[in-house]
Amino acid sequence: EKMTVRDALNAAMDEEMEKDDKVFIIGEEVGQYQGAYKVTRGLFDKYGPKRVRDAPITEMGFTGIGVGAAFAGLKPIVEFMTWNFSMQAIDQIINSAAKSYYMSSGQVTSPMVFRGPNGVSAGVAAQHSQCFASWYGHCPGVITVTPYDSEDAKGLLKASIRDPNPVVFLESELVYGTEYEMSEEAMKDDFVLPLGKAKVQKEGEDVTIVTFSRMVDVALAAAETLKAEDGINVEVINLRTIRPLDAETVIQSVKKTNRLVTLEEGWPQYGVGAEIAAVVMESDAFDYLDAPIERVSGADIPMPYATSLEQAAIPQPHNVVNAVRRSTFRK
Amino acid sequence: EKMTVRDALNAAMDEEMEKDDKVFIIGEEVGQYQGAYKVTRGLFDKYGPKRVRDAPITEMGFTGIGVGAAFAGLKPIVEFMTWNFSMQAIDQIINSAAKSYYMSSGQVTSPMVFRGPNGVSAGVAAQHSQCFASWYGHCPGVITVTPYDSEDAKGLLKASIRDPNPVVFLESELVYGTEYEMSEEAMKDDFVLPLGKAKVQKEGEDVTIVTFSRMVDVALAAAETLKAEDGINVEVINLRTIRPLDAETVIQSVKKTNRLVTLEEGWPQYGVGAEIAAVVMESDAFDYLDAPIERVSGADIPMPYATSLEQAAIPQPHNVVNAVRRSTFRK
Amino acid sequence: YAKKAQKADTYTFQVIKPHVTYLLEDHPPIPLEVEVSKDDALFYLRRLLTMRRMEMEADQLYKKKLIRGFCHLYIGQEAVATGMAAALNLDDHIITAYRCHGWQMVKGDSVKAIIAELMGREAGSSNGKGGSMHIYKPENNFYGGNGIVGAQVPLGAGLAFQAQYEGTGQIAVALYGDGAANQGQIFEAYNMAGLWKLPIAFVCENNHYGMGTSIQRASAETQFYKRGQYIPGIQFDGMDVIAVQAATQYAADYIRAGNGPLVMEANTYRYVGHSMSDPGNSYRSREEVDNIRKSMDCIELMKSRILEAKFATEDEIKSMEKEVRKDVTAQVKEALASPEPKVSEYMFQETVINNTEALRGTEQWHNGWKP
Amino acid sequence: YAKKAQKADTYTFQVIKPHVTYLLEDHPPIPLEVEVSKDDALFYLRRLLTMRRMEMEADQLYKKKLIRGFCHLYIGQEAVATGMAAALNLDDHIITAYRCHGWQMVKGDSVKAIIAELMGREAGSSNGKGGSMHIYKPENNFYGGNGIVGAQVPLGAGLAFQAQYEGTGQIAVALYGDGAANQGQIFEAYNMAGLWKLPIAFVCENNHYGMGTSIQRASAETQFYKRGQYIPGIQFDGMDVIAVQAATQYAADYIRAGNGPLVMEANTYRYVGHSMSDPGNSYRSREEVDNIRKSMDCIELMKSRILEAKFATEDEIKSMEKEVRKDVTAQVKEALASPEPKVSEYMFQETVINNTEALRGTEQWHNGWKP
Ligand SMILES: Cc1ncc(C[n+]2csc(CCOP(=O)(O)OP(=O)(O)O)c2C)c(N)n1
Ligand SMILES: Cc1ncc(C[n+]2csc(CCOP(=O)(O)OP(=O)(O)O)c2C)c(N)n1
Ligand SMILES: [Mg+2]
Ligand SMILES: [Mg+2]
Repeated sequence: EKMTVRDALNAAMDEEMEKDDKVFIIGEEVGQYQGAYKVTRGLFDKYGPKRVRDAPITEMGFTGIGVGAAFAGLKPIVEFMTWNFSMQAIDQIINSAAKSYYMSSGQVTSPMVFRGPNGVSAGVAAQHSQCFASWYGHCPGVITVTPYDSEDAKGLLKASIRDPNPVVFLESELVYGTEYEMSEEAMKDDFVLPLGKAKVQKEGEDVTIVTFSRMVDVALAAAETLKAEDGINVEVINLRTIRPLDAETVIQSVKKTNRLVTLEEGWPQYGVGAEIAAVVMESDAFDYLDAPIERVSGADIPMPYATSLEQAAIPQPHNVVNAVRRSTFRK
Repeated sequence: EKMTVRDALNAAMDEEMEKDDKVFIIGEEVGQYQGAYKVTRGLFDKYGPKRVRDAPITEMGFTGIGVGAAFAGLKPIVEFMTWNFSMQAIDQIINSAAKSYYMSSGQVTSPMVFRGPNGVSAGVAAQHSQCFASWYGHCPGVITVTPYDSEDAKGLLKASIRDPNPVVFLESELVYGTEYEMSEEAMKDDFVLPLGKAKVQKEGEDVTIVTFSRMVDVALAAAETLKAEDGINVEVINLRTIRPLDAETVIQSVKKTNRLVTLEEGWPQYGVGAEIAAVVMESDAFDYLDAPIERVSGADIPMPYATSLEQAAIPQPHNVVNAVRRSTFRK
Repeated sequence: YAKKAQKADTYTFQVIKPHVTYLLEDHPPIPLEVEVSKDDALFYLRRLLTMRRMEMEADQLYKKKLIRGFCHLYIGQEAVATGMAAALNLDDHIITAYRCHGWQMVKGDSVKAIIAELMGREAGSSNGKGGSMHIYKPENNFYGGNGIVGAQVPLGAGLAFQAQYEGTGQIAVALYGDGAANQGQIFEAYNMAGLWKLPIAFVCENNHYGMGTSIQRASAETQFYKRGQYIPGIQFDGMDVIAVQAATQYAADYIRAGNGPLVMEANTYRYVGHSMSDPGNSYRSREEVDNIRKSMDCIELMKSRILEAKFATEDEIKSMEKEVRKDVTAQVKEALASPEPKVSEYMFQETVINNTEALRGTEQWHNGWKP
Repeated sequence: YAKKAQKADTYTFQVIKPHVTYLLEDHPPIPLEVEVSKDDALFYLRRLLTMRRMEMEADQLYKKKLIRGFCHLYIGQEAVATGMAAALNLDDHIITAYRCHGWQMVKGDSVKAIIAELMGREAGSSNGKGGSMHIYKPENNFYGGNGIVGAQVPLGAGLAFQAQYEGTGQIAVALYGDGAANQGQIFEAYNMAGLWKLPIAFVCENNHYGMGTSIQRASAETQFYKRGQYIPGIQFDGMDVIAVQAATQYAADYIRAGNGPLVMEANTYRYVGHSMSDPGNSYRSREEVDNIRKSMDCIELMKSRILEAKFATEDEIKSMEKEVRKDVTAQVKEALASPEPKVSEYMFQETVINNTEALRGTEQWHNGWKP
């Protein structure tokens, strides 16, 4: 069966709200308007304004309200219209939600999810295209999740809502409308995926591509080309969770393929690919590497608006193909 | 001659304010109170409230005012009492200051400095100990500077104030009171250091330690032990600037020493050490490496208060010694 | 709408919906009679027509997929930018949010450059790098075009800070929406502006909705001109260029005289959706939109005023409309002729000034540098 | 100070400095006469004495370098926590900033645990992991102890949100300083609390300085009880337990009745520096501090009230003081006996719940894992 990512996210929230009265949604336009990107569609009609709360455009304030409600035992889902706006609220996410459990030595908890579209969208320019994966992944105390397809979206979001920790859940608007296969398992209302475990999205033996979120699509497209044109069999790892990072899966794969390409849509410096490279380099996989790693990432510039520049600033399958070929010395 | 880092920073601001009427300081307690950490001491008395402006405790607001004033041609120095509080203002730093030059295709500029103590202090716990080097270093559009000693403090701050770009200037409170040698050159009022160039703080041939800010002290202490006890001659690189990153200096050094240890006081995941590792691994220095890299960093936890835990959470010289020994196979 | 004829080439118009003030009891009232020259009146109409026409073209270009992403049209609100600009000096600082096309125009940019920017073309105000939300005219002190709700307001206070610091006599105008009006940083800016008597008008363009949320559902206090609390305020009819101009003239004089900040509220309305993807009819009724369009439209009002003052005949107005249409069409055509910015020329430019850094592209460094 | 004697074990005290209200014209006035039982009155005094004594000990321990970093003492302001707690239910939500030791006490924690936390000992309220600014008593709904100025206020609104959501009948109290009162997020919280009628008292502890900055230099409007603008407010004497209790009782009843939020301002003063490193005398005169100490001290006032009501003799008060001192000293001693938290036991605990992740220490993974 096929399902869009949007519907998968919607189903995850619906099922968890059905099951647990303590779960509520707060954010801008999540209710009467049915969500700026319609991810919460129908939930306001079903659960009413008490549980699907339209907030004024005050990110710092409503995020703080979410965290406070979580302190007191509710399980908020705080929607950012996009994660770009979380910069106004990031102090509440990091200083209030992420750190309180540790500072209180386990007494104060924030069982909640912060979610919304992250990173690249189409033609929305620099202030609306930032990827926050490495920022949030840098900070202990929050779990940072990056779903790729509909199964990921549903299984990881349900797991995140049930998780007793604050979870940063970074979606991609560009795949909200994309239909992906859902297993029978995934259609059930008890389907959850484990947080902190990467998925080998495609097995292969020649080179490992480590990526996450929408870039998994790009990796898979590149893999097809490489198979067809070069006979290279790529292994694609979908990280699913940025923190905790499933280094073990990455390392096992690199030991098998001896080559590593990282792929992300965010900025390169101090990005996710850097950590992947470092973790591999520290590990015993170091001795297995037959080529320097290659990082494919968003260009190191604020996102331009014009299509020509935007396309050049976002990793495309051919960039991955080039990187893999370099890594396998075919180019 | 010796000078404390505090006095060096103070002199840098004083000299630049003297020279250029457009330079002013805004922040909490920078004026009448002479600075929470006395870095602006005397400047209020000399330049008055117009140019040394005490702001209410409204980081987002006064940072925005600083950026707006810079748009209009002034050269603000925005002091954060500590960088931890910059989280309330980070949207203004990234979305307003860092991105406007690019979005406007070069029309709107923000010639300004954001500065204050960053990272670890003594016994101030999790909300007051965060290191922001990799967060700011991740973002194009801001230059991110991390001075170590008094010469760095003066030369890099003066360069930052003169620079036409927004500069994030990350100081360390723990060395404000430390006296470091100042060259005759550095005592002059035209002394500036180039942004974007790392400094080989100590030459050596056995292993490269890449670090920045106060951790240079820790690296140098470790180097002494290693020399004395193991005869290992360490090269210490003081990055000085986190973005742009002077990869070339690092790579040259690694090609010479064939071994790399990174050292930072911030969190490890998606940190500065990760980028260093990745950049080396991508470069031709990859073939020169004789051992896996070692990362020494702050522990991956919110900073605890108790001395016992705090000490264990901050890199100490013995951690560096251990890492170097592992890297050189002596342990 | 008009009162009495005077010299052939000026006319004294009457403001229809009186301004409302707050904490201004000790100051003279805002005049309800405004003398306007024929040239000015015709200029206002031409500008309103041009602005609307430009936005209608943008609407069409969006539907043809020549404009992408967000695109926030100013249709319905044109009197605010037109009237305020008429009372401000060209070098006064202005900053607004993403609903900025009209403001860019009153600060001197051409339809061609604005439309080209919306289409991501080289001839655009930002060479296509900023798009609809990020256009600027810094030589006339217009600082955008800002995409983050609320952020432009402290920035505006910073512009005022510069004017005060350098004693230039300029004032600053920071515009924001009714939805933005709840943002905490606006209150931070109010406070510092009040403390330091910054020369700034905080102007809320109250079009009654922030995306799909009505003011009643977003704001515990919907009288936005009072939200400065300790800062005096003025509410005015944002659908009437003459009222806008009068209120702004008063405000500019007040602020320039060193009295400190003002909070202003323009009562206005957007006819179209929030951005192009919003049909704009799920949270308000067709009738509501139609009623306002019919009874309060700024262009119709300005036309009838011009007729009343006998500054022009119906035919002359018609031919002005034709001219405007022709001019806008021509400029759009020129914009369409502009190419997309070349990657080699624009991509890695202007990240920082005097950049010597090798920047990474998606897979390699942009200038061939390799570590 | 007292008015008329009643039953032997209760007495009706008179509030000296009348409460000031804002937008409460339609509500009954706040009583100026407060009947208090002997037990309660003596309990208040004991609490004030204990709080002050504890803070004096902290001061000494800091000077002995047994407490590090920041340490914000509550000396001078004890009546606020004592009086408010007296009028609230133990399960009402409370949250404050870093000046939190007194609040932790009224929420049921011991001097031993608080002092141990300040010293970073295992017996501390947070096992030494939080320190002076991060102490909590969630079983009685006290959520700290927060180090970021202003952040606790939306958090408090979130606590109120939970009470309303689950219909528990609790109210929330969010405390902040006069310096914090300008933070934008407070106005965001006001707005949502007003819109949604959240059961919350926003309480500004106005001690007239935020670090070295007087309220006049930081706030364009220094009447903090009016800063909610559209939210009713109450200003009360924060140096008088009885006044605090009366105002709080009134507020709690008002809020519990479903009227929505209130903004409250406690007029108070800190005798000591902002934190231990601040001598506290560069931005205010010795006389100012001495005058307030002499004429308005909350402990002296409570003592004289107890004498007036004949609830105790001077000797009895003296012996109470001795008892308190002895008790506090004993608890400090116990705290001193507690070890620092062991790295092996505490260091990597409680980063996240059910952590299965291998966390990195400074040079290796904490649990021996190696990739
Ligand atoms: C901080 C932030 N939050 C949310 C958004 C998304 N957003 C863009 S415009 C808008 C509505 C703003 O309404 P209003 O201030 O009334 O201005 P109008 O669009 O009516 O001109 C929202 C929620 C944003 N850009 N920035
Ligand atoms: C966001 C933020 N900015 C600055 C600080 C540093 N700081 C700590 S307390 C304080 C003064 C606060 O004064 P006030 O709110 O009046 O509370 P009081 O200390 O008087 O109780 C400042 C500036 C901080 N902790 N958080
Ligand atoms: Mg609006
Ligand atoms: Mg105070």
